[in-house]
Amino acid sequence: MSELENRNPDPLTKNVVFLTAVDDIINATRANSVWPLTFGLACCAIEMMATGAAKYDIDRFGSGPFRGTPRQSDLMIVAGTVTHKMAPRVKRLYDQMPEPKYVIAMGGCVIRGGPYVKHGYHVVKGVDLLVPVDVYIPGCPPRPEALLEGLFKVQKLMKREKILDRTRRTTKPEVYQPV
Amino acid sequence: MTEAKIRTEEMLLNMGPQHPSTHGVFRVVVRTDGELILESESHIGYLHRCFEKCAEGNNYLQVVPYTDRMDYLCAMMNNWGYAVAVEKLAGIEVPERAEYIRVMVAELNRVASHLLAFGTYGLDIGAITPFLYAFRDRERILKIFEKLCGQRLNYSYVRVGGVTFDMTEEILADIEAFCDYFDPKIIDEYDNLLSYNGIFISRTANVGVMPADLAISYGVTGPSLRGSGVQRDLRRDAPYGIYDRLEFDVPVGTGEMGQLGDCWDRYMVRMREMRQSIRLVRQALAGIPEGPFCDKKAYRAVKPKAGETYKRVEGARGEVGFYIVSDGTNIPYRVKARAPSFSNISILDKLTSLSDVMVADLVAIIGSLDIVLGEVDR
Amino acid sequence: MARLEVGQIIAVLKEKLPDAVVEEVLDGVDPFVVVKAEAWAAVAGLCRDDSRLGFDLLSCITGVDYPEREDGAEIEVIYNLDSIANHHELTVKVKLPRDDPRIASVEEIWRTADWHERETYDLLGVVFEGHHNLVRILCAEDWVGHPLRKDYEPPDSFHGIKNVIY
Amino acid sequence: MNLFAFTTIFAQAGKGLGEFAGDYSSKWDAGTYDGGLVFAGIIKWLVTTWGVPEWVPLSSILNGVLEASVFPEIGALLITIGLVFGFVNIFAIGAVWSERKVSAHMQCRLGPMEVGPHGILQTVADGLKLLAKEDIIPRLADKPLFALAPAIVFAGVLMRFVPLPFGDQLIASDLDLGLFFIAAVGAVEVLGVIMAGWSSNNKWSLFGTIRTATQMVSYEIPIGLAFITVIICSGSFSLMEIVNQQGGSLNASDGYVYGGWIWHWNLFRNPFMLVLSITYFIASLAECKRSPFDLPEAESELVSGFHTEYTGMRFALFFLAEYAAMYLVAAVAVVIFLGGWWSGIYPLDALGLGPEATTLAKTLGLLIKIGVFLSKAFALVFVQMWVRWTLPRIRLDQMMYVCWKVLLPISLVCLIGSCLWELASGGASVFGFGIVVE
Repeated sequence: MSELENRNPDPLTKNVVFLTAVDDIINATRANSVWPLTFGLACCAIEMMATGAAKYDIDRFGSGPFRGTPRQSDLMIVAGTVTHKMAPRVKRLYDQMPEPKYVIAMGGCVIRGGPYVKHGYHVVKGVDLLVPVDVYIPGCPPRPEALLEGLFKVQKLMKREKILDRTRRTTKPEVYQPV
Repeated sequence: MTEAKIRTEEMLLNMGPQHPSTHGVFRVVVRTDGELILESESHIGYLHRCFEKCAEGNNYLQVVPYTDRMDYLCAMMNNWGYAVAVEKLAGIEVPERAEYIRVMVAELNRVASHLLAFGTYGLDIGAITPFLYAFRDRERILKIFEKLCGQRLNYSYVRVGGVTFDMTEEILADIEAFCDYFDPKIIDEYDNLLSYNGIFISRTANVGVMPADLAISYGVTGPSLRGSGVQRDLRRDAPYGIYDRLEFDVPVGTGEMGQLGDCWDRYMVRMREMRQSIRLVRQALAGIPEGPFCDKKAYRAVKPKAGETYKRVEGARGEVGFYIVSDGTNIPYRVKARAPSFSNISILDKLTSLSDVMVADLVAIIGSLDIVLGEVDR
Repeated sequence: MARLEVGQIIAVLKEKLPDAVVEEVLDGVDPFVVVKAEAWAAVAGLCRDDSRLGFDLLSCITGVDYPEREDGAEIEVIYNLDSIANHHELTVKVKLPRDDPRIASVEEIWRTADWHERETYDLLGVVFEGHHNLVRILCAEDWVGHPLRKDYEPPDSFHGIKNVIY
Repeated sequence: MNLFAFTTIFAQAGKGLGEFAGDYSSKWDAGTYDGGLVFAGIIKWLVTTWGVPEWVPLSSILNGVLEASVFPEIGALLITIGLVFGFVNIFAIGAVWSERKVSAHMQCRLGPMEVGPHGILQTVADGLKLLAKEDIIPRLADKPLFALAPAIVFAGVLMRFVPLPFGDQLIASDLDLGLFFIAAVGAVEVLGVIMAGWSSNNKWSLFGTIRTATQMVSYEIPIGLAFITVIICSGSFSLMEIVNQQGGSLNASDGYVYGGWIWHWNLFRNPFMLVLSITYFIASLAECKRSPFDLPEAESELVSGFHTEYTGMRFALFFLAEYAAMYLVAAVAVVIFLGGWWSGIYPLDALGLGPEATTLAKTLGLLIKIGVFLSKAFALVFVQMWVRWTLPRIRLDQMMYVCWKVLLPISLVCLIGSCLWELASGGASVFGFGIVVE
């Protein structure tokens, strides 16, 4: 028992000590089976494809099954420039994904508009204006290794989570007001 | 129940912008009767990144990276098209060595681009493995490019007045090794894997037949036009660089598996072009001279006189054209890009109305036109 | 049919449509010819159908905004024609008043003009009369303004999404 | 030219991956399956623990064990259901993992490497993750149907395992109408798929559903004709009986079947059977929606087909059902054409048979037969995977063409030909060693 107490010294949450084990198991399975959404927008999508292909093989880490439908995916890799015309679709796809869901912003365009930040009147300056982003991967486009590292960062995030905190992530900014 | 009592309805199906086989953020709204497509309407612009506005805000050398991001699969050709136009405007002479290097990198990039077209076309048709094989070999080309300029996709390597870095002996050896590896062993493997596969032929032959005059009227260029049997290649018809000194064939569609100008023909032109590209690379390798790799003055800054020009080069998808208007400053007054995919994909709505097209055929037709959305929307 | 020089092409144009050609520039970087806006449809038809010209490919349509010309603000629409059969090309310019740029659509002559004209309308606000579906093609449907006009100011936000960051 | 494609891909699967492997040097062979071994282990545990290597049906063994309990029938039933259910799940988990590894090795990749050695627990992780995902039912969906559909699909597949043997005498229930039952219950799965697609209120799902319904209903006909031919030749619907007949002739002196050689299998019974086995295999690919007949869930056309709107565990059930169906059609092919648990090598088959056999020999023989049966079925499953990662997908009209204009006439000819052959030869096989049907 002393060992368990050491793991959870907080007297308020001592009773949920059992849940930490459940958390560990669920987080481990979740982190090792992150199914991304097939959601390529531009140049970065080609590097995303390269990450899934022969040399880099994202399938090694359990993220091989790129799902075509948001309903079955856990991770949205926003790969490529988001434009104002595309913005409502990005948000809708995010809304369609089941919890728990994660977002990787891949590439400069998705982070802050990239090379289009100054003159790109039609480019959304950062996808985090639309959906909450967990991991940002800079680069134009980021190398496949960088995307893999981003995936590891997402896995790390997942492993830190607790079941009881789940509701925290469901908050979404309601930015887009369709006409 | 008599047949008259059965009520049937047409269905409006929205395909894209997020769909596995629209090759990006292309959207087609199709009116279907069951699986049969009655009408389709294409919508583009989901990746409109304001290239032309950005070009008006940067100086001539700074525009080059934006041209990369138009057609990110054959960035070298886009760089080249822009460079050729600016060179003509500013009257810059390109060193001989740079011309040879440009041919090499552009043709290698064409192979890389066609490989991706081959792989994703396999995916569209439902064969997943060719995609992985194509990427295996594409990675080899990207490795060479990475050694050359440090980027895997958006190279900005071909610049106004020449190229950005000189080519070392080591890279030349790498290119030669790749040519030996790739042709003919690997291309034959692809043909075995997909080109002559019975199911593949039955899916693509006689589908999306594009008559030559219609294709020209819609402004279709590149492999898609040659698939309809038109002998048109800017490298031969309006040579730029050193293409007039090199020997190569222009493969055109033959209609050997079905009607002339079907999806299989368009696909096969790309497969045959890869062999020609390797042939061109070998010739350039054999003839590359010593010397400077870029015009000294243009390497630092470019300031053409007032004037305007339109130049085109043969990209992997068709004719990449740049209309550049200069007002005498170091910032272009107007840069208009003629993107091949933009014209190529505009024929889609016509193709779906020409014959009975099913939903699966629509995917095959889009794949055979080989579009890059970055270029369609710019 | 054979390849013609630009001078010969213009001669053919002048022979068939004497009033159409306003100006010809043969000594620039690229030679080009300027035709009257009203005559453009006829010129286009001639360019495609005359067997000596045979311009079967409309390669590009470019719009350029000149708000500060001496003789009034203008928008130039530039057509790059190409003949696959004859291997020659021609640049045709049409100058339009900037406050009301209107020109005949050539989508019936070259089908590719359909999308190119929509793009020019979208980005520069040139109205192509007779186009069957002249709506925005690249920008969002409810976008305001024509971005490639020199005096265009991008919106501060679009549907609540901030557009200016720097 | 298709053949070239198959050989190219197979060669790749066998190739060393040193070039791409990096730290992962893979010595693992692309063709083994561990899902089945677990089941064999359970059987072994049963046999050794209870010490009843009697040559009796599994249900009887369990009945004997449970005789003293209060509700013996229900107990036996539950245990049998549990075993079949467990096998299906473990097979599906193993098969999904194998599929990913097989495909990876065919595609110059490695596949899952991180979860357990060589990623062997990858599917377990996937399954647990799907369990913990949010369960979304679209607002405009038909909720009861939407919720019920995956269960019906899964049940439709699971029910077909009832008359299916896993080895000599290892069968949940040896139904008199076994093959008929398998063919008939297959329709339940179609019902579930239609429910899923219709209730999702999604156009892609609807497309997938219509395709599925057309495909599965059509391809039941060539499958049914293959069944009928086998039934006519064997004179029995029972899968046990069909397999027993492929084990060579009865020993005249003691009335036992001692096993036979490879030509006693139905596959070689007459030339028509050989053709029929191929049509059955093609039709079975369509029946379990595998490539090149994967139109219902054609990813590049229909996003995900009929399960586009399904999330979490409901989606996992569809997935499980698909892999269970893969094993099912393979096992049925083994039963009706490939000699069931008979290895085709007489001495091996005869081990543990006959009245004089020792307990050890009987146990060994039983285990060998289970092994033989499962390896045959797994080999067929491997071929299904191999086909999937080689061939493109065919179109809807071509799919119908293949069924109605190619497979159906061929099957009919084979049915009539087989009947005539049986009449003319008096039940003898092409090699003259057949059994006489009484």
